[in-house]
Amino acid sequence: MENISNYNDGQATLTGEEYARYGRQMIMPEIGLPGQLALKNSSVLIIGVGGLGCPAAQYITAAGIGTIGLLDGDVVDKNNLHRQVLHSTSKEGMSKAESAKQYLQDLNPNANILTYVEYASPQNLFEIISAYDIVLDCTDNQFTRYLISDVCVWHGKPLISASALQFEGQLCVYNYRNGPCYRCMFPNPTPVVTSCSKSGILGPVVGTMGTMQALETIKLALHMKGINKEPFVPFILLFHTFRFPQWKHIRIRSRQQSCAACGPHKMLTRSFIESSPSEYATLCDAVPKTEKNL
Amino acid sequence: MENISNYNDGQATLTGEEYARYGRQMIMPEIGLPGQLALKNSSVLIIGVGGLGCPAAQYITAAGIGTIGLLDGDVVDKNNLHRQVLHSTSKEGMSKAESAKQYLQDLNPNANILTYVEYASPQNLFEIISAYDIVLDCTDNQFTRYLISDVCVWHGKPLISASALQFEGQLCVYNYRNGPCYRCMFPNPTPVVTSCSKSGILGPVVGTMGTMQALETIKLALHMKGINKEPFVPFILLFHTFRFPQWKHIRIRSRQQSCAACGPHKMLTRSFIESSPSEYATLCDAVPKTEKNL
Amino acid sequence: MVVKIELLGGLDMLFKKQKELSLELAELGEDKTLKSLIHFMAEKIESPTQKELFYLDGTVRPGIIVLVNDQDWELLDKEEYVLEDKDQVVFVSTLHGM
Amino acid sequence: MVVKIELLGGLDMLFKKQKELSLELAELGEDKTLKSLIHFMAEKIESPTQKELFYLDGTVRPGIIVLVNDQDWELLDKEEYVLEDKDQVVFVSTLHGM
Ligand SMILES: [Zn+2]
Ligand SMILES: [Zn+2]
Repeated sequence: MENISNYNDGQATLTGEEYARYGRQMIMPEIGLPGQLALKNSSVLIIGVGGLGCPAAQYITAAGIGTIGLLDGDVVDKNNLHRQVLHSTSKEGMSKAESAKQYLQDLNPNANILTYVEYASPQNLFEIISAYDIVLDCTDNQFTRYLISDVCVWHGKPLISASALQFEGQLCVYNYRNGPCYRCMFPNPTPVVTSCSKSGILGPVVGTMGTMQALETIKLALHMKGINKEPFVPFILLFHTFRFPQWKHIRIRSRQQSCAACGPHKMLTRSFIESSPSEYATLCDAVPKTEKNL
Repeated sequence: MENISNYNDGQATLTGEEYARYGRQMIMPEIGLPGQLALKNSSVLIIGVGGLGCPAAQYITAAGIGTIGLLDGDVVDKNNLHRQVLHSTSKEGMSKAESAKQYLQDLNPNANILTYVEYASPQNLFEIISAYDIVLDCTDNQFTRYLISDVCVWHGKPLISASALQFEGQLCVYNYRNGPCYRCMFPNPTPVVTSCSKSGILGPVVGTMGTMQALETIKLALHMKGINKEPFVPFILLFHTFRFPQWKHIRIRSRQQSCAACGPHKMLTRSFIESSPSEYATLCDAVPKTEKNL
Repeated sequence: MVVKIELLGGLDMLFKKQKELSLELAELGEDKTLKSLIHFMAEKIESPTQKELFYLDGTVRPGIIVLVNDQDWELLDKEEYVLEDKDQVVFVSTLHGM
Repeated sequence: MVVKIELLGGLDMLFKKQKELSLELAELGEDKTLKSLIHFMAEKIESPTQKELFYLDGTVRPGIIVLVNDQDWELLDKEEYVLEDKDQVVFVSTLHGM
């Protein structure tokens, strides 16, 4: 684990190289110089550098987010390259976080990229997340999804979460303003579904969801710094390759009073999560056997 | 220009490496071995390796499309990297088609990748397109959009077209089955719009549209080879970052009897297009000054 | 009086791969609430182990959200919402990934 | 009797950056066709050069498509379609890219 630099302490200018590089997005009045500085002064943690994290990291880095954390304990496997398109065959066996950093640093040398070659756990996540403005859940299992959400609630960090399976995808912004956390939407873990476990995934489906996460990250970074002043309305996006219409954009509930994580009677404290592994796990389904990221 | 190999002449098997690499998509009954072979035996031409062509090429190559053509006369420019995420800072000045091939060949060494370091023109496009099953329009100007559509109509090739500007995107499948061609939708060129010319573009917007082009390419390759037997219904997808709902999925007209390109009285013959540059240009607006791809 | 029902997130697997259903509201009997619809849907699933993947303790199982006319049912009256003609109901299971 | 109008593809620039409008159908007078709506919309644009970017030869200019309730107007009666209460009309200009 590296220490995060103080890169995002509020830089007030861009270099000439940055003006040229980001010119095509700065020209839009919705972004402009204030928007580009907002992006530069934002830090984003991407948890999982697989099918969702690859495109999310590409577009976030390219757009000029100043500091980007990549957390993944897994290694590049060419049998995942049909969807993890930022890695490559020659990097087989390399840490996915390091493989991604190599690629991203050449895509945009201005980005400050930190890697965490480990899996998200109750022991490491509180410290790591504390250093970032926005968190992206690009993982693939229920336990980690609950954990990330609970830690984000504890630190008051917004969470942009996506998931994809077979021909479908979902995207939701959690824990921002009046919006719900993951437990507000799904108070209880899902019983284990055995019927469709070996389900597969199509690359561009998860790619689209990851790219949309990058877009929501940019929108959120602008919103958090007051560049976009529209009220935030909680939503979930649902996608299905073979349905008509392919996309549904749904208004969802706001923060729930009854929520165990973010409600007024919150019971999921940091000390409980960190020091009661088996009790906490029952609130997040079973501990995952292999924490392979999508 | 290279000659296309006879790679896509109907291979009936996959190697062990291919079974492992594509396992996560082949496990889905909608694809399976017949679907994967359909992808392997398909050839796709990507015109423009910019903001749309980069993600489209990534996901098409990763998914196992057998033969991929990359056509672009432009070179890598780091001021475009905020959206052209497959290129990189160290490749400044390299042909975009060659830069992309380098990347894609390491992403999937099984792919047969051909490059055309030139711009699409009435003189070169008939020959190039004739060798491919599916064409992707990833360009950025009206003249080239009409030209690509007209040549696709002449050869009877389906065209997956996307575009993006500022915070918006559009995607349409043209010239497939009963569906319209570009001129059925837009019979006459648009008068030059001067007011909002310096408009800019956000990276993940064009990235999402390009990734969706890859998804439609896979769907179309499966459909053309009879793997997916659902009837094709002509549609256009409209996207806007800041609207609610973000996506509209619209049923559109079928092929138009009145169309100058694909109707029964078609007047846009190959010889006219190839040998009457100024007359043809008036049917496609002005000849673009710089044919820079998005 | 017809309601359109759509199944997302793999829930079609529990209903013989039907992705969309049309339902005459009269089929629900007197009680036209979402609670009644959920019960009606659950009855269509023959296998008890499959049924548990949709229906638990008198409502949808955890992990399923219910949408009516592109709104989360939490913004309406949840189980007590009374269905109207042409309502579109979506049952969607959360995806964790693969 | 209200119609909702949405402007996409940059057309909001011609209407003082309004992205959505609500219109009382009565404002159109006797003629409630799309043709009449297009004329009504064109009258809102003061600058003649701007107007030409929306309105040409009595209808929308080339490059603009008209959608009614998520359908291409070619599937309806185009200009002759008679608007109904709660119709959603979208004017969208084709994007070529940048
Ligand atoms: Zn909560
Ligand atoms: Zn046509």
